[in-house]
Amino acid sequence: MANEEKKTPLLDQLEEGRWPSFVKEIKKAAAKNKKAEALLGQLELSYREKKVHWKHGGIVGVKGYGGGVIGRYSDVPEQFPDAAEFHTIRVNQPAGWFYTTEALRKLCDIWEKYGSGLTNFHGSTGDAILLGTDTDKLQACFDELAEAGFDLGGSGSDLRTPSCCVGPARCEFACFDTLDVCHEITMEFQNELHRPMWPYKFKIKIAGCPNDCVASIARADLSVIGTWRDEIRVNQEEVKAYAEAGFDIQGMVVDKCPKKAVKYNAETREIVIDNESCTRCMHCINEMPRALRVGKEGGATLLIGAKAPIVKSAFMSWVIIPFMEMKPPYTELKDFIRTITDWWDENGKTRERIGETIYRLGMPKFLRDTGIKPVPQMVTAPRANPYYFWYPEEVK
Amino acid sequence: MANEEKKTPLLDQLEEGRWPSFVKEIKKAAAKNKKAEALLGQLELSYREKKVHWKHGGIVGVKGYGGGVIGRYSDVPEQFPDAAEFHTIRVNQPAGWFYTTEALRKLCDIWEKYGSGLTNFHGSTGDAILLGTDTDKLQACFDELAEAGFDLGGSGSDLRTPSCCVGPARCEFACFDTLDVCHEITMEFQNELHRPMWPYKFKIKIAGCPNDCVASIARADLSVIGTWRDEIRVNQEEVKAYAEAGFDIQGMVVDKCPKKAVKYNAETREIVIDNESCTRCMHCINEMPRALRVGKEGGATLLIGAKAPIVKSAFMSWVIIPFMEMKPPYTELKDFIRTITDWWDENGKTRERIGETIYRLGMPKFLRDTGIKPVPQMVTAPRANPYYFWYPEEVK
Amino acid sequence: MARTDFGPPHYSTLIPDIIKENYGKWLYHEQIRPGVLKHVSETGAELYTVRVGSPRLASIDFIREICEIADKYSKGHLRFTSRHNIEFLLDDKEMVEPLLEELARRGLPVGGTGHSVSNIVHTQGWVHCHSAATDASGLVKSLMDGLYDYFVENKLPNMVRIAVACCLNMCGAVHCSDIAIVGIHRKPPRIDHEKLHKVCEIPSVIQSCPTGAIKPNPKLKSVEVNPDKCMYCGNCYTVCPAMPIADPENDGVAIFVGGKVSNARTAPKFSRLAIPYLPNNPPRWTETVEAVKHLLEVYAENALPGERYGEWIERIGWERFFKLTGLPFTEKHIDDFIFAPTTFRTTTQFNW
Amino acid sequence: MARTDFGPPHYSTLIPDIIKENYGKWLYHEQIRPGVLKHVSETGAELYTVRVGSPRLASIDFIREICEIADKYSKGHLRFTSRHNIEFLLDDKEMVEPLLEELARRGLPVGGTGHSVSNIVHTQGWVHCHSAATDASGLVKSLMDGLYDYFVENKLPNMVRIAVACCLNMCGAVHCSDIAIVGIHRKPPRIDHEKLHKVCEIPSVIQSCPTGAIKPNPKLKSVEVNPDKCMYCGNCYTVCPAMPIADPENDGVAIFVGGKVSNARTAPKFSRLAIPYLPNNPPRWTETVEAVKHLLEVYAENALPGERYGEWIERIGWERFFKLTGLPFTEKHIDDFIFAPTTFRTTTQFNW
Repeated sequence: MANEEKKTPLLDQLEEGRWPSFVKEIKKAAAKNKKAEALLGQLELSYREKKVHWKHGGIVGVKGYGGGVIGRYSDVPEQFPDAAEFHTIRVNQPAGWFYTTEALRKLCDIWEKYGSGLTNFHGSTGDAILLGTDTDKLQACFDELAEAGFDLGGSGSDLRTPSCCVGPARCEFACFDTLDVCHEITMEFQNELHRPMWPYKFKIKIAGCPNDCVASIARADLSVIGTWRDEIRVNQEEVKAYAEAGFDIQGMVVDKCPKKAVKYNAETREIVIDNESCTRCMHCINEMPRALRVGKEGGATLLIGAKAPIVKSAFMSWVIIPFMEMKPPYTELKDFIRTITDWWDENGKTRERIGETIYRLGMPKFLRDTGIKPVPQMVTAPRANPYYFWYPEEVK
Repeated sequence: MANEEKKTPLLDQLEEGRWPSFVKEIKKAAAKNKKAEALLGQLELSYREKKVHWKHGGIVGVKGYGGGVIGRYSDVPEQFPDAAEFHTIRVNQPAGWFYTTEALRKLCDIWEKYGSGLTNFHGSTGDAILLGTDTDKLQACFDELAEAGFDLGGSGSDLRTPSCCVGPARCEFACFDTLDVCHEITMEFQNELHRPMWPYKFKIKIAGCPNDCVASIARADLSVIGTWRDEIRVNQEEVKAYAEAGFDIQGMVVDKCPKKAVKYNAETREIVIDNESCTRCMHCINEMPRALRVGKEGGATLLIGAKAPIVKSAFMSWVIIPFMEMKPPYTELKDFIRTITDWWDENGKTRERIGETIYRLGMPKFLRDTGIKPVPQMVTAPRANPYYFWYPEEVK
Repeated sequence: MARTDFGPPHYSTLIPDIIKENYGKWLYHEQIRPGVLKHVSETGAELYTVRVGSPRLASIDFIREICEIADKYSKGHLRFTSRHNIEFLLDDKEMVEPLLEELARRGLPVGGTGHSVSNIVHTQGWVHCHSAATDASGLVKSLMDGLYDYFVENKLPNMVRIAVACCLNMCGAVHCSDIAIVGIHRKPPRIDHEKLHKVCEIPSVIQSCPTGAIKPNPKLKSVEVNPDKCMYCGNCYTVCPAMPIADPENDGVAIFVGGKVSNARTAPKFSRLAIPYLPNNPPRWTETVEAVKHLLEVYAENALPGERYGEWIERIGWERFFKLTGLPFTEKHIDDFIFAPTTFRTTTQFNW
Repeated sequence: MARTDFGPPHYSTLIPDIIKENYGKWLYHEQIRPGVLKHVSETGAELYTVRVGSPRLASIDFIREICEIADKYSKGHLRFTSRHNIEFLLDDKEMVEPLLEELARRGLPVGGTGHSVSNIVHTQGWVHCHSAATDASGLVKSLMDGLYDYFVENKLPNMVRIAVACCLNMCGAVHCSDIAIVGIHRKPPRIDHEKLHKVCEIPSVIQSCPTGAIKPNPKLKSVEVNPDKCMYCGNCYTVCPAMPIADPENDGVAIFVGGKVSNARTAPKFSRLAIPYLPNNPPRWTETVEAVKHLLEVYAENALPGERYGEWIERIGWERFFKLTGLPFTEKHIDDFIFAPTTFRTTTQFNW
């Protein structure tokens, strides 16, 4: 019977194929670890029954923190006692997800000692995820992580672990230092990150340019996206080189510019950009990175309010500050984060994301309360209805 | 004192200027008619006080009808006893607003006898409006109108008087006979037009082509807008004539085609239209009416649900039947009107336009209940949320 | 029993012969000069239309006057347009000039075709409506005096459709006009508690509020209005006369721009808020007339040939529209009603 | 007391020397071959990045294995991408080929750059979540096996970003992906009336419902779900374990298409419903894999070079998308939630 249980005919089929197999990974861990073995068995059960076998998380954690650990319990503990508790530890990743092998091996060693040996590199929010340990091992595990220099990330109704794109570390498009902003914000808001005290979660994602390689506009309550205030830099020699190499500048760049802001002179093989009409969409720069560069006067556009479809349907974040300089120590950004989260904390209902609170109470009220200046960049168009509010001091 | 009251220093200023003056009109009527004179006085009072002086309408009407007359009462009858009652009669206009002078003079003669002598040619919905009479004159006035061949239009929670553009009477763009459809629908639904019995008003507006010269898409619960299923007819000789006359075919037509469906060969001076990509927006036809004509296979797109901003904000009507043939006796259209108004009558709340009822209950339910086939033309994009309904017969 | 349900006169009894003969056979048309159209039929017939601006609020004397003209020049036939213009339909080219001269003599403006400002579609205002926040006829007369040249000439990038609604009920297609002027209130309704329970159904009153600002006041057998939620739409007044909202001190107009109903080139668009408030200033509404003239001038100066008002703004972006017009952008311009999030800018693409 | 609030390691201690030296100085980049990027600095330095697909759910053995590779080829440095790929960062061009050979030997796929399908972003599924309507890891593994060639080659008009969410909570940016696969329920939650009042707050449960389908059942000290209003989102289950919604017979996945997050060229877009339901068919989810392959193939065949999935659909129109893919368009595709009217086609412009 014990033998029977170990058989995983369904999962075994996922060892086949050319893509790296997570089943192989679970099996590698299972060979050395009873929790991983139990996970394998329970997952096979899920595959057989087409049904999840985890229960709601209970509250577990480490001393001094309210977040960072997700409690997870099997709903078939009698069948898989080693998976009865299977908590997740969220480890705050380094900005840009850069690691040395030394740092990674330290994490592995700790996890070998305290957990299932299974991980996610990384979770959706950005943390390194250590999957599967027991309540009584959490504190010791954290203590060793701390010793190795790794702190926990966020969970629950707190600031979720900020994350950022690769930025100036390896990208010529970076309009500011995303890694530094990400690290500095993370350090500044350690209390908010580790101790849930808000209406709901709050995500900050930092992208160096409008290509938004961290998908901040789709999922961050505060999206910080690089942009520039001056002009696209043009290297006409490189434009000529593209033309000589047979690249279709007219077809692939000029005709596709959404604002018709690029002109190409096929005779002189030169490009002229109407920077006043340009909306900095990156298209031409993406197509001709050797010839075109983002402006020198970099900074960020701040957008607010993204969330997944639950409950009122999905929002993308929208412009709230068209341009903010991103210079250390980022005081303006830090103050701004305090302003908006304070407002939300005061006005938000439980389990209401900041975007939903603003929707419920209205952008005009939000702007008035926070003192943020209304500008046309916040909207694609002004309201089409005449339902706006007049304050007592505005009427007789 | 009586002299004092007649003075209209504010309104007098509106006799000046080059545009025809409605104040002159009121004064012309006032010279012969006490009700018009009272109106002039009351309007001057409104101008002085910046305030309206009419009360909510009471229910007044003619025998056998529930609509067609709007009751109107002055809130200052002691000051203007002749305007104490100032009801409006809505006269159903002829399709396309065509008149003979004989017909118009008949209307004038009747109104001289029974009313203030003031009119609107026409009201927003389309009726000829006779402004200002007393309750006790309504029936006699209607009887004479009837004798002269003029029936009343709609008001209240009924079918409002249908109206249409000039159509084939004078427009080469007409894709079907708008006047005939308008007249036939008006005749078919006389009962619904004259006896309010629905949740709220219901407007039908009929336009012969997508230029929509009766603004049906902005305000009709049912918009009937001409379109065609085949190809735009091109007269290449006339294309050449435009070119020779110096018209910028490339700039004004080709470059502005929203679907890039027009190609122009500057050498042969010929136009080629990709009718599969064309969305029949009329732009090229509007620009070059001598060279391009709507297709031969005309009919109408039906759209549903437009309304003004009150209460849930404005809706424009949206596609519900991409194409319907418009051939007498218009049985399909009449049946369709019955189907949708029956559904609305059963499901709508008081003072809820059909578009609002559909919004509240959902297009999927509306389509399912009425048996109208869902097609992608109804939407600009499918839903972005996963909140759709499964019926018991669809699940296990 | 009187005859009922016999419907309007049949159009075929009212159209002129040239239209009867060429019904559905029109080939093309052209504008000969502003206000004069020529339609050519497959049969070779030519129809000349002369379009004339009307005050809409007309005495029977006026109607008889245009009948007189029609008898003289268009064989006793005429029609009205959906924008309340009068059209004389001539089958004889030679009659066009004499007609134009006669119209000029009588002070009737010819225009409203092509790239012009056509007649303003409007509601009843103080002349005949109970819920008006402003007058319509006086405002329109003042506007058309100010825009007269735009009516009789073609000096705009494209046609401009202007509409006036005297309150938020917005009878007519005001909300999809190039320029829409709307009467607005700015303070909550006053409640006549004595009268309310006698003349109004309390549940209907509560349900009439789009923002849920009205709640029952059982003690007074009446209702209360939450001033933090009321947006002054006046819908409650429409269902309940005991909640008057008209207010001479605070009522006025708002101006919306960029809407259209035509499907030509771009899809129909809603008009959007440009100016949240201008005072009611009868009889000439000087501020409103000046504002509309300014809005037209900036458009005329900046739009490309053929661009409708909203198409122009869409191309340049609202941020530049506010810059070019010099109008202040305020929190009131930002939607906070049901569909507000769909107007928020969920992209980094914008102009400085 | 343990040390707290010290934060993550500083990135400067983890980046390789070549990055330290050229931080913020990068001039341009190019793709040498799928999965291999070359970045050139103002200093003339050249950085070679080799991108490798990961199962994301990795054992520590796997992590140690990639550390071994990094020690050998990239001086003990590596990074992960936002789509869970591993990147080896080489300052020596000569090491690229040997690394690629070693990765091939170890069965690790190189790709995910340029006009490819990159790694699939996904959630925890049956491996570690309580509210999953489908598994994520198995679905992703099956998909990536099926789409392998699209990862290692550049044979699409543009990049294609695929995401999997195991329920409607949609952790991750699933709702703005070129292709989004979402686990869905199709029947209302079952209510454990015995347990409910012990483990759940009834007002929170009622408030959790986006469609107002839950009302109190005071008799049972519990709640009722109106099946005509319930859209099976499972939000109530998230706040109340006594309302399980998982259902092996009826759960499955839906496929949404055409979303993106990048601001490049067009604004970010939501993904929109293409296929309302495919059955949960572990371990290989054959129907889902085939459907996604089909969606990719139709796109590859019809889109213009450089067009993202949603840009292609926007150009041709959804009516043609459904024609080209052969997918049925049903009433389920038409929105009936809060912002539904903004998706209705308020124009006569469409294709047959």
